[in-house]
Amino acid sequence: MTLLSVESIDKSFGGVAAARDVGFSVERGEMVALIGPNGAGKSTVFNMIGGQLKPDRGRILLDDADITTASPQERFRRGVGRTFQVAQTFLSMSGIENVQMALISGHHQSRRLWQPARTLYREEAFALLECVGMVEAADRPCSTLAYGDVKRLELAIALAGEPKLLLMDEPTAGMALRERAALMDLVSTIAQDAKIGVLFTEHDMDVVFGHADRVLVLLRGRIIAAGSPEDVRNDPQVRQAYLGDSHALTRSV
Amino acid sequence: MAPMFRWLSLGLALALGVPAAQAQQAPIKIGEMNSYSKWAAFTVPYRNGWQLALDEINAKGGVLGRKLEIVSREDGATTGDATRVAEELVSREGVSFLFGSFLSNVGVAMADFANQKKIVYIAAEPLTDAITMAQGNRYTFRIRPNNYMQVGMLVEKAKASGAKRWAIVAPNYEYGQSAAEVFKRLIKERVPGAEIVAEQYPALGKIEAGATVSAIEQAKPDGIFNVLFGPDLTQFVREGNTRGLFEKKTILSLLTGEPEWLLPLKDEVPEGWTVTGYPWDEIAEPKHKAFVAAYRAKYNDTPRLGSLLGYMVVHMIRDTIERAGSVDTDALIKALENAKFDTIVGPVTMRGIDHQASMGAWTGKLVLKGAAGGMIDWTYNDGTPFMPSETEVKAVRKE
Amino acid sequence: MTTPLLDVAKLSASYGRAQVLFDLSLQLHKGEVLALVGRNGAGKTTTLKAIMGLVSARAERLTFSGFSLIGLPTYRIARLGLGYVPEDRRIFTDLTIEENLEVGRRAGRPGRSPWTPERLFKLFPNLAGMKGRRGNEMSGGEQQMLSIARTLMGNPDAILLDEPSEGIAPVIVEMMAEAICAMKAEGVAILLSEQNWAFAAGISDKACVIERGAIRFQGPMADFLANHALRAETLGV
Amino acid sequence: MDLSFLVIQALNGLSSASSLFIAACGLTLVFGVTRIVNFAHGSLYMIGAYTAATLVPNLLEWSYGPVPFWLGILISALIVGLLGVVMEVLLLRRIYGAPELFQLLATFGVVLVVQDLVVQIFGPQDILGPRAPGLRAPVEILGRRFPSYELVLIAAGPLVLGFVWFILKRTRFGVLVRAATQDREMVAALGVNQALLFTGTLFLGAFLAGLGGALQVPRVAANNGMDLSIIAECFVVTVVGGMGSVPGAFLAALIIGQLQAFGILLFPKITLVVVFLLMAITLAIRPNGLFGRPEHFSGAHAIGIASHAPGRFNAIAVSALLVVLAALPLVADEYFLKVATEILILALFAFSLQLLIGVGGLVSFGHAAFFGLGAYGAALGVKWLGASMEGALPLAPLLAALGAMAVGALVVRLSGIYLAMMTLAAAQILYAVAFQWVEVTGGDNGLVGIWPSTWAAPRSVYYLVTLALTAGTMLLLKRIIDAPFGYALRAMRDSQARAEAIGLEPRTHRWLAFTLAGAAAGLAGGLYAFSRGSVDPTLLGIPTSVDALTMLLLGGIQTITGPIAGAAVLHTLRDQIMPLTAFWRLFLGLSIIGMVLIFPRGLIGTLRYWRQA
Repeated sequence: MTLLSVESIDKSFGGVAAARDVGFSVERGEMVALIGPNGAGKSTVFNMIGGQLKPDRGRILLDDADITTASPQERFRRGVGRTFQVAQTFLSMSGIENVQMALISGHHQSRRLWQPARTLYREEAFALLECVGMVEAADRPCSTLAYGDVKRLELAIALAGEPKLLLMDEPTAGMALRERAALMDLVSTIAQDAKIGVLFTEHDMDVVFGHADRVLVLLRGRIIAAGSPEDVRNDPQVRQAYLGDSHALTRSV
Repeated sequence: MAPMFRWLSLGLALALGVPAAQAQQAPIKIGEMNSYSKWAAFTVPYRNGWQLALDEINAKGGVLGRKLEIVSREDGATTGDATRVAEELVSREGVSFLFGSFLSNVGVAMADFANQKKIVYIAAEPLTDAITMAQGNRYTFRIRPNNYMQVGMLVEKAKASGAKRWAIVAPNYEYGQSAAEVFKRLIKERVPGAEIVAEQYPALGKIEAGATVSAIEQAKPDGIFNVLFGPDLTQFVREGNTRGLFEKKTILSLLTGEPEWLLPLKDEVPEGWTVTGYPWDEIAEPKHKAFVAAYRAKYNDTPRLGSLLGYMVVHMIRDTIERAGSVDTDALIKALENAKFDTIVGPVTMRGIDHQASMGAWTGKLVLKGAAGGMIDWTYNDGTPFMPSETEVKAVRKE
Repeated sequence: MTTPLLDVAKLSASYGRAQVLFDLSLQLHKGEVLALVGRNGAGKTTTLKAIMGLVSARAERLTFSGFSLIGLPTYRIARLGLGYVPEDRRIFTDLTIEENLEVGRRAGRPGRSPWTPERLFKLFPNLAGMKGRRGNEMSGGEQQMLSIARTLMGNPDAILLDEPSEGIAPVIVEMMAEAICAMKAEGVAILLSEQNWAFAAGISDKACVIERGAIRFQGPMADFLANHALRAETLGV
Repeated sequence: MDLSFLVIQALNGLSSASSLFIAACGLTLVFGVTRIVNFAHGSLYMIGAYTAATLVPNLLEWSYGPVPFWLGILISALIVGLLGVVMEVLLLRRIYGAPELFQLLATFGVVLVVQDLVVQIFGPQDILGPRAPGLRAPVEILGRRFPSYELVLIAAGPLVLGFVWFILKRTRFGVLVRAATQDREMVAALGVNQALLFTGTLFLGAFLAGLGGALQVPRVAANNGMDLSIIAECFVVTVVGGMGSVPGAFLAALIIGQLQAFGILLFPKITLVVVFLLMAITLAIRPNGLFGRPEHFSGAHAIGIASHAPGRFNAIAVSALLVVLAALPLVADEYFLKVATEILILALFAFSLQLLIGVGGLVSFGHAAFFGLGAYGAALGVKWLGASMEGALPLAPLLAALGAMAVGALVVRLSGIYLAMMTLAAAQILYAVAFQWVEVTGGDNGLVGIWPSTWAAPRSVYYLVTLALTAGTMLLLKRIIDAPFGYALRAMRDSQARAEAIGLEPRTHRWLAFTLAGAAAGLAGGLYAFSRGSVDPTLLGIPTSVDALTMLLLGGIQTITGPIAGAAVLHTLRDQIMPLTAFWRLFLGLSIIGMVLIFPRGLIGTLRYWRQA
């Protein structure tokens, strides 16, 4: 059974088509990269899958269940986790409280009025932090964490909902080279172990070609190429529209 | 923190000239409170009035051989602040009784406070009928003729005018609404065939004067009963004059003849309106003339109605204490109920059944005198015949 | 050695109680491109902001064209001829491209041909076709170009350029490299903070390696390129 | 109803609309650029009217004619513009970095100061200004007389709109102002002196306020109630139009003008409430006003309550404080206890607002609604159900909670300043109901005789009852803040996107937060009613909401104990200053301004900051 299946979705804003007849699928344990120039519609497609936008046409299926019009909350309950381009965490809480909050919500406990929150699901949260290598930051205020750590914390938060599908919008944006590789390695391992399908957008071609099982190239709202990293890298249309000719500039010194 | 602020504010108060306690033997302390900050145009002349009376009385040796001392406070113009300040006057300053207030709702709350604390309260300025009617109680007394009495006096004038189609314009709050209600009731009772053809209730201080004037004009009334005052009235008068609303109509207007309201109108005073008011410059009684002279000498200003009330209240208080022989609450009440006072406007009786004084009001027509308005053809109407009937009082007072 | 255009000595800065920069020193000379490289969180952006007066900082010496920048408000620093292009571009999205350029307009030094919208549209041809468009209708790459163009409108002697290649398509990155070379040819000095190591190496004269808020190396780019051990240790490349 | 009447009434509406727009457009302009909700805008308007009413007659005495008249109007507006500059340089400039709410509080301090200063400078009596020379006579329109000055006003609105549009769109200043609206720091980095820009904007905003006031002089007597009566309507205009949108403000003013002109024909008492009904309906349909865009209270999340390690001494300190407070009747006199009772009540009132603002990031300008509903709940219980205090007091939180559920349902889909304004509208509508439903609520005289049962009547007993109920409720609220529910509120405040992505439902949580905060505020209101024996509509009014906000901000919104300290300080101040001097508003205003400048994080927040630094 296909994990995520996007069936020819369209979206336009005031007459301008941001996504046209976009269709693809993501399998369990698979890492799929969605790339394309700025303004190609990556965020639009991403937000339609995340539930922040509703497609004008087409369907989105998760495990064969139609989630086209489901709210972000409903998607979360069905197993969609996500990270944001600019990491979104709860700055007024400590690292572990961020994860606890996600666990509290996942267990439908967020309306409890008496039990102190800091005592709930602390062990589970700790285990998740351990998984992303953030144990030492557990009790530090989130606002004092380095950006790379915030990104990893965000991953832990997303994993707290035990997602089947993980959406990552530019997961390595703003991170240093070595951190990028480490984070994506971590994501790969988790995806493999937990059979989570990962869909991510990325501008760093090293990350894309180094970690994606499959690559989708979006241009002006349409998918112009899809396939293995190698195929996509050599696709002349992609080279012309996105990668550029002197590709040497991108980091292969 | 508190001592510092107390010190600071005390220092300021002294610097600003709040009357300091005179060093003398055990004066009789009376608590007084009013909205001196927010309603300064009305309350400051009133304070001048009572201060003048106080000085006169103390110059003559006070009462019962003791000086009178008035402990005056700002009441913040809200009921919450007023009752708290009252509590401070009673429990910390140890005043024997209270008088003051300007706003009707503060007056009503103070009346209730007096009832709860079993301490005499004399409302000087508030007009609402409630203070002596529905919310009246054993401890509360009022000097000024209330809404019902003043509207009654104007309705007498309406009778004479022959106008039948009446429009009402009143500010949308208790004073305006109740004046309008009383007018509606009395005009139908006392003028056969009278009808109300239009009613406008602009929010207090926010009149849409043009729209209001047009709306009244559209109803083609031959008489208008006005309860507007202050900035609303100015705006209404200007729009009405420009648009010719008042031409060939009988206009009755509550309070407009009082100097407080007349002075700001300057030369735009709507001539010919029939009003209740206070023609202070034309009253010939020697005692009143003496009051005006003393007031002008002391403050270099002309008296307002508030000045007269403040002056009268303190003199009546003096008489009351003298008759009671003490400041014991029960004795004071006994000395006030059905007591006759000889005042500068003539004899006034404090009716026992509702604690409303029979002080009257002047009615007359507005006229322009030089650069300001005044009253002509005025008469002083004693309040007695206009007071609510005893059966009416008994029906609403919960005693 | 000539006096540097921008001279930073022992610059320290902190956010709240967390110190980010520690006695950092660097020099930028007239007409050169200096790459400030280092890992994320090493303090590159903070260095630029501290020079611009956007975060409070202390320094033994912080001069531009001989004027001390310490304690000056940001706008005074900019008026001395120091331009700043922030990492997140910060285009005025409600304003058209022309209006964005207008905000940056400032008379330059006499004797130099000033930047005009026309010249900038030649440098960034993508922008030329959409003068009346609002900032919020532009792609990230176009915004990046506009952000640089807007700063050039102030006719600066030097520009602090923060991560110009971040988050934009590889084709646009190539155009950006060309534009930077063109600016350099005009005599504008550039302090470039960059993660994209290859991009930085390709266009910079000098490198300045920053690590945990302190300068680890400053010297010609060629020296740094040759020093494999240092590169591997500080950048992992 | 004939045509000529409809035309005249429409013209009446247009002239009010023009006046309202000129008064309000400076407010929306200043908000657009500086993000400051300038409460003192109405004060500037009032100063404009007073200045013109005093200045113009002098000019006319010197030479009677239209030129001196209009010159006088212009000079008055310029003077007010300069006052705006003074306000910017001396006060606002120092607090641009402070949270938005502090700026609001500071401008409220200015309102208080101006109220007293105006009386001192211009005297307490209303000042009737002159009519415009050459425009005294009416013109005849369809057989009806219409004041010619009103026609001038009708034209003035579009003129001002065009003038502002020109400045914003066609001048460099305008481009810079619009850029600064979006990103002040970036504008500075491009070499623009943003301080000067803001000063210029404040000048323009104040100038327009002053112009609005001065233009009213031929219609209205300058009076000291003008500030508050115009500011509420200005808020409505800017919110309905969309904050920061000048054309939006124009359209909103047009709608309001016509609504009032024709509304009074059908509902003569409608003016009290019509503008707030319009605002509520507009925001229900368009959450960002007619032409507004989503408003981000930038950085608002950063200033709320954050996690702290549980202190070891907190429990001991709280117990010790409670013991001290409980022992107070042994040493304090009646009056002291009355003040202490009120402080406890106000502390609970402010604390309940903390749940919304400090925890949930939901800035409510209408918290008085729930305090007042509570007070009325208790009072109506006593008056109409004949209940004793024991029976009536539970009705206070109950009625308030019901009201909060209704209000909450309306506001949870809004955010930022619009949410604040919707709560304000709700409170004003309730105020109007309490004001006008005389048969039930007693109108503006209110209801009296709401005294405690005999056993609780002694001040000391009532004080202890209040202490038990307020302290208990505050501890309960503290518990809720630390519970998953409080954390969820904070999560949604910190990052709505993240909160939704982990399955939290902001609307239901916020709705519940409103209900809880409303119930707590209602209990405070009920206790207050019994403490002073009466209720009246002012309990639901804007000043009461501002009080709660002031106490909260003075104490500090980052801290749990802030609102309690704020209530104690503010109420003590008022209690100490007010009875002694007619200048209490001046001193209170200066105190508030001083505290905002000295303690930009609130009293407790600043103390904590100093301790940590």
